[in-house]
Amino acid sequence: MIGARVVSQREVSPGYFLLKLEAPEIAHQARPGQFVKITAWEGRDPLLPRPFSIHEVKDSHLWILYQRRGLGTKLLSKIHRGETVWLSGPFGRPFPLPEEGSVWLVAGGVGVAPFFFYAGVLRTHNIPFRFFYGARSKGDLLRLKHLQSLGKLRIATEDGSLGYQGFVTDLIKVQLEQEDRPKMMVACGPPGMLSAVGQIGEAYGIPTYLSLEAFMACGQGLCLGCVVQRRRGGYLRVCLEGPAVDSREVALDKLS
Amino acid sequence: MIGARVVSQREVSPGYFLLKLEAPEIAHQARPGQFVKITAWEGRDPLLPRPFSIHEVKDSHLWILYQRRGLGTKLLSKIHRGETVWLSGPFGRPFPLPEEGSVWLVAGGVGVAPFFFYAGVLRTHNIPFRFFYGARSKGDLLRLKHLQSLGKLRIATEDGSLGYQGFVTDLIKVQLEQEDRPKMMVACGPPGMLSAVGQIGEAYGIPTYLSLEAFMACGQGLCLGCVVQRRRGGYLRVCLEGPAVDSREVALDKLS
Amino acid sequence: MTNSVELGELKLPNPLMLASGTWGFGETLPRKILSSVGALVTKGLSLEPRTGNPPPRLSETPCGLVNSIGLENPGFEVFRNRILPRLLALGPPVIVNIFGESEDDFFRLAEGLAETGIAGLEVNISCPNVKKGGIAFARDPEGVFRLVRGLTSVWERFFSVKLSPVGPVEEVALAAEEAGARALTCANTYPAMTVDLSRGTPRLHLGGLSGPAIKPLTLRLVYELSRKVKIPIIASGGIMSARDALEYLSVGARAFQVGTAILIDPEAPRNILSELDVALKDR
Amino acid sequence: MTNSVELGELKLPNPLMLASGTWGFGETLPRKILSSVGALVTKGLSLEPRTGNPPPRLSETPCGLVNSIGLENPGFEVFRNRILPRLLALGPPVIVNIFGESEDDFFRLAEGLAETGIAGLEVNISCPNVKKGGIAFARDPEGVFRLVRGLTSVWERFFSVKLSPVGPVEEVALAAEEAGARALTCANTYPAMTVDLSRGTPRLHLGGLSGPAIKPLTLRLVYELSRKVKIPIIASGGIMSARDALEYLSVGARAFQVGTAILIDPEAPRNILSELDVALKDR
Ligand SMILES: Cc1cc2nc3c(=O)[nH]c(=O)nc-3n(C[C@H](O)[C@H](O)[C@H](O)COP(=O)(O)OP(=O)(O)OC[C@H]3O[C@@H](n4cnc5c(N)ncnc54)[C@H](O)[C@@H]3O)c2cc1C
Ligand SMILES: Cc1cc2nc3c(=O)[nH]c(=O)nc-3n(C[C@H](O)[C@H](O)[C@H](O)COP(=O)(O)OP(=O)(O)OC[C@H]3O[C@@H](n4cnc5c(N)ncnc54)[C@H](O)[C@@H]3O)c2cc1C
Ligand SMILES: Cc1cc2nc3c(=O)[nH]c(=O)nc-3n(C[C@H](O)[C@H](O)[C@H](O)COP(=O)(O)O)c2cc1C
Ligand SMILES: Cc1cc2nc3c(=O)[nH]c(=O)nc-3n(C[C@H](O)[C@H](O)[C@H](O)COP(=O)(O)O)c2cc1C
Ligand code: FES
Ligand code: FES
Repeated sequence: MIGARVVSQREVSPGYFLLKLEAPEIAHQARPGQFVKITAWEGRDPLLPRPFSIHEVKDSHLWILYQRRGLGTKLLSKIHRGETVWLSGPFGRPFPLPEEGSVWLVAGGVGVAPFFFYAGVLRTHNIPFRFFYGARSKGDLLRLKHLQSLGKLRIATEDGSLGYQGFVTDLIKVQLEQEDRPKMMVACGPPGMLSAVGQIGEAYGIPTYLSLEAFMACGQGLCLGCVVQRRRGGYLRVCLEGPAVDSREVALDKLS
Repeated sequence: MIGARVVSQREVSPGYFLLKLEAPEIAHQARPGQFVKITAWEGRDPLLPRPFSIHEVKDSHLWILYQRRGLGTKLLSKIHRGETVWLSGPFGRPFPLPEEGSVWLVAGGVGVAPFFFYAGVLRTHNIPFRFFYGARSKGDLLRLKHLQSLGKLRIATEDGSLGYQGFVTDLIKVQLEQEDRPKMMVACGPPGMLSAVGQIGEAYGIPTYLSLEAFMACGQGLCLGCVVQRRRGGYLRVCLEGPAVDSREVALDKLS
Repeated sequence: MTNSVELGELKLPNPLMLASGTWGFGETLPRKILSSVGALVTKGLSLEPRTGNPPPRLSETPCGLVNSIGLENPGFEVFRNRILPRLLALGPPVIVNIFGESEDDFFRLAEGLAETGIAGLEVNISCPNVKKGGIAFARDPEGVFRLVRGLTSVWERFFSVKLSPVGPVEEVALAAEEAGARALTCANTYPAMTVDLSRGTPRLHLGGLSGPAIKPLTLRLVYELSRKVKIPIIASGGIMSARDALEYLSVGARAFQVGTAILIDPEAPRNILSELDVALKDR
Repeated sequence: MTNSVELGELKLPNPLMLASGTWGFGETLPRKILSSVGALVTKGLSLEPRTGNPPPRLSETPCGLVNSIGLENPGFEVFRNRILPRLLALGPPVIVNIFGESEDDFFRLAEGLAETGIAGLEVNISCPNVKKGGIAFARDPEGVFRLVRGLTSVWERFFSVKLSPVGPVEEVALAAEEAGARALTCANTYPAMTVDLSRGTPRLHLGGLSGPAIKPLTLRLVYELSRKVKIPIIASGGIMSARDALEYLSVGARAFQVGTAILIDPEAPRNILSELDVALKDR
């Protein structure tokens, strides 16, 4: 673990925070899709560092976009600029970069976090991409302005308060019928959404990567604790073989 | 426990902090010599609230003067103004107020904390008092300016950097030979000092109250955990029969 | 209000009890804290007064508290004459936690308490049996059987056997049930120690561990035992919140006790009860 | 440097071992972390590969971690041929943690490992013995005696018996010593559970508790056992800092293992070693 100075932190939407950290070693190594572990408290309760996707990277800084859920994220949200948090990583496999053709990024809720970094790198590599982002309601869409500046964005809200009314997975089904199909999809969001995107990808024969979540201890392949069921039997470690895995690798019905 | 807003906190000497809290209910009830319990962290490590003497009280505010020692006080020292800590109390018996004659207050190190409040109340009651304050070195004397304004003060430092060179207990022995003896002594400081003051009080036939420290859980007589040995056998609870107890009640050689 | 609960013949207004040894005899607690709970389980009572252990009696561990109070208590006479009347006047059923150094001690305590209006007994078997060379009753399932069977002939109403979480727990639980215990309190503190290295020579403190640290252990124990016994289980171990209590209830406990949480904040039982109300309504 | 340590015939450069199951097989750790420690204790090895338990395999408790990995491992063949050579090349003595479902499994593993250059075995007896209807070896002192006695005839060098902290621990420890164990590892995780109430139906997770929460319990166990046995004790339970290690050493442990702390931060063993150096120099 290394100490990382908090450069800034602000609540971007009620209960959602954007944290900027100074961590040159990690920022320089990081690639989109990877994650870090953060400890923002003294004492041993909570015991484990919390895993977060790397939201963005610039020079020696990295950003985390997170939702306050339980004790760990509550404590993290109370950290002030100038204070230090403990950081380790980057961990996990980066998102794939297709050799040719376009990528669709499919985000649900705070699952949008890793895609800002990814979109930037895709752009640098001149890889065309489209962005699909779903949430319950307009107010739950995070950093929307910034997102719109990143590239072509389609929104879905369950209540129809912005964009397509319905699930983001319904939206991509509609789009797949109307547009050039992508060479690859990468999805991040709640388990139900991920398994739906996986099924769609398979139905349309599009290689699809799902960025999974699992309760993690080490985050680096030591404990075998973060497994999900492999389709062909056995387990894969989300922290090491993931977080993004080929949808055909995982037992979609066992995601939770 | 009640939530108390942190009005201010500053490091008065390296490692020593002065904390001002807004806590009307407790402030109005508090009397000198009593203590409060403070929790300044989420999570259950540390598990127990920490006990601190009430340093001063004014209107709906109370002050705590404390030393950073372990995890609990470290966490407390990181609290910012405007944040909330959890408070309960006041607990313990107040320091005695003599019906007639003068009191000597004998403080060692951060044991000076409860005497600011006490001195103020003694003054209000027109009870004459003298203040003896010992520490390792000049730099370890806390809030000296303020203290000097409270009343007659004699300093002892082990290294002679200010006032009498030696222990504060040696200083009071010298003074007892030179001056009108007090009707009562009240001492607060490390166990070694307390037992020495107790012995002096008994040798000179002066009723002496020692403000004891013990590891506490409930702070209010529920667990029987904070006991010290009674001289005539059995135990007394520091939180309930103390913290200040008549030196003749306790087994001075068993203090630690 | 949270539903009332039946533990065999004993009906409690709600499932929350104050655990033995963690609320004194209520002398220093506001009446409102004491009167809203399901039952009051007294500090351990012995026939003769006990002065308890020398200090240190407490130390802290990660999320835990180690205590070695040594079962300090004023003894039966003082308790019955001076303390019990006040406790009974508070309202909630009073359950007296008893312990002894021999079976006979327990029987005599039970006899002495028979006509006092208490709601029941909690029988602490974590204490050493001097007749068995100081081995705790809880290490000896046959001894527990004899003790409990003996008790049933002098005490015909509700009583719970308070298990130690170590030793042959399952055998002891089954023995207690077979011998006639009406309930099991699961469980007492865990043998533990701390070492203070900050002084010249290490200072050892041996005692029993309580608090959040032990919750996953006692939860497992309640879960396992509730599949083995038919009598109700009263859970005790690290309950700090309504959620903790619900976890115990969801794995088979019928009622539960709050201990260490009271030491941290005597309002805890009332807060737990009101959160429990909300949570149970949500279901 | 922190002094070397002798565990019978086994000499270690320092008293810190990496605990079984908490550092994989070192694939994802920097070499410098692995090469400075006193010994490497491998993840539990069985004759046949094991896929382990379905998720969830982890949950968190106050100051603790519950795991139910289910002893996932690649089995003896893969281990000996593909993993062990790399581990042996790292430098520190390699101790292979073995488990089986029958005495015979253990014997065959020991035989298979005899000519491999490992420094010793750690014998995990917390696993179920299928021949005894699935009761853990650690619940059966006579079974442990037979197992250990049998081992001594196929394995003549250093081996430690890794105790379970529950069951008849003292009897098991004495049986292991009498049967010829060279050391005891004290102890494995504690049977525990968590309940997740945030979903519709409560989700139960049963597993073993490790981490700071258990330190006061295992410390007490090491303290008690070190007064009962003559063979060295290797402490394992909640060691996060040099101070924790010193506490164990001060109550009788000869060496110690770091487990959960590695999961939180793989630098932990190196930090502990350097702090230990400072602390031991201060004495
Ligand atoms: C690879 C990965 C990347 C993630 N990226 C982000 C992100 O960019 N933004 C974001 O808001 N969240 C992210 N999460 C989820 C985040 O880790 C959890 O929200 C956080 O750990 C909750 O901690 P807590 O103490 O606040 O809540 P808890 O009270 O501990 O738990 C609340 C919920 O979070 C889950 N959780 C708790 N600890 C972990 C853990 N160690 N690993 C996984 N899940 C856990 C629990 O199962 C529970 O459902 C990511 C998780 C993983 C595995
Ligand atoms: C009645 C009373 C009044 C006090 N007033 C003051 C005060 O005005 N200013 C001040 O600086 N300190 C005061 N103390 C001491 C203060 O409580 C401890 O310094 C504090 O609890 C240390 O907590 P920690 O977590 O920082 O340290 P830890 O790492 O927990 O321990 C450091 C040292 O503090 C002692 N300690 C820890 N917890 C407690 C506890 N619950 N009760 C007693 N001692 C404990 C430990 O034995 C150890 O020696 C008082 C103590 C008591 C009992
Ligand atoms: C300070 C203290 C004193 C205790 N005294 C007794 C006692 O006299 N008799 C008894 O059976 N249990 C006693 N216990 C155990 C508690 O009643 C309870 O079973 C245990 O602490 C676990 O619950 P908790 O984690 O909620 O505290 C005591 C516990 C503490 C912390
Ligand atoms: C994820 C995990 C996996 C473990 N796997 C094994 C194992 O395979 N064999 C074994 O004997 N102990 C195993 N243990 C127990 C540890 O080796 C160690 O004895 C225990 O966790 C207590 O130490 P700690 O609190 O330092 O972790 C495992 C522990 C954890 C947390
Ligand atoms: S979290 Fe430990 S292996 Fe993935
Ligand atoms: S701290 Fe509980 S009785 Fe004094």
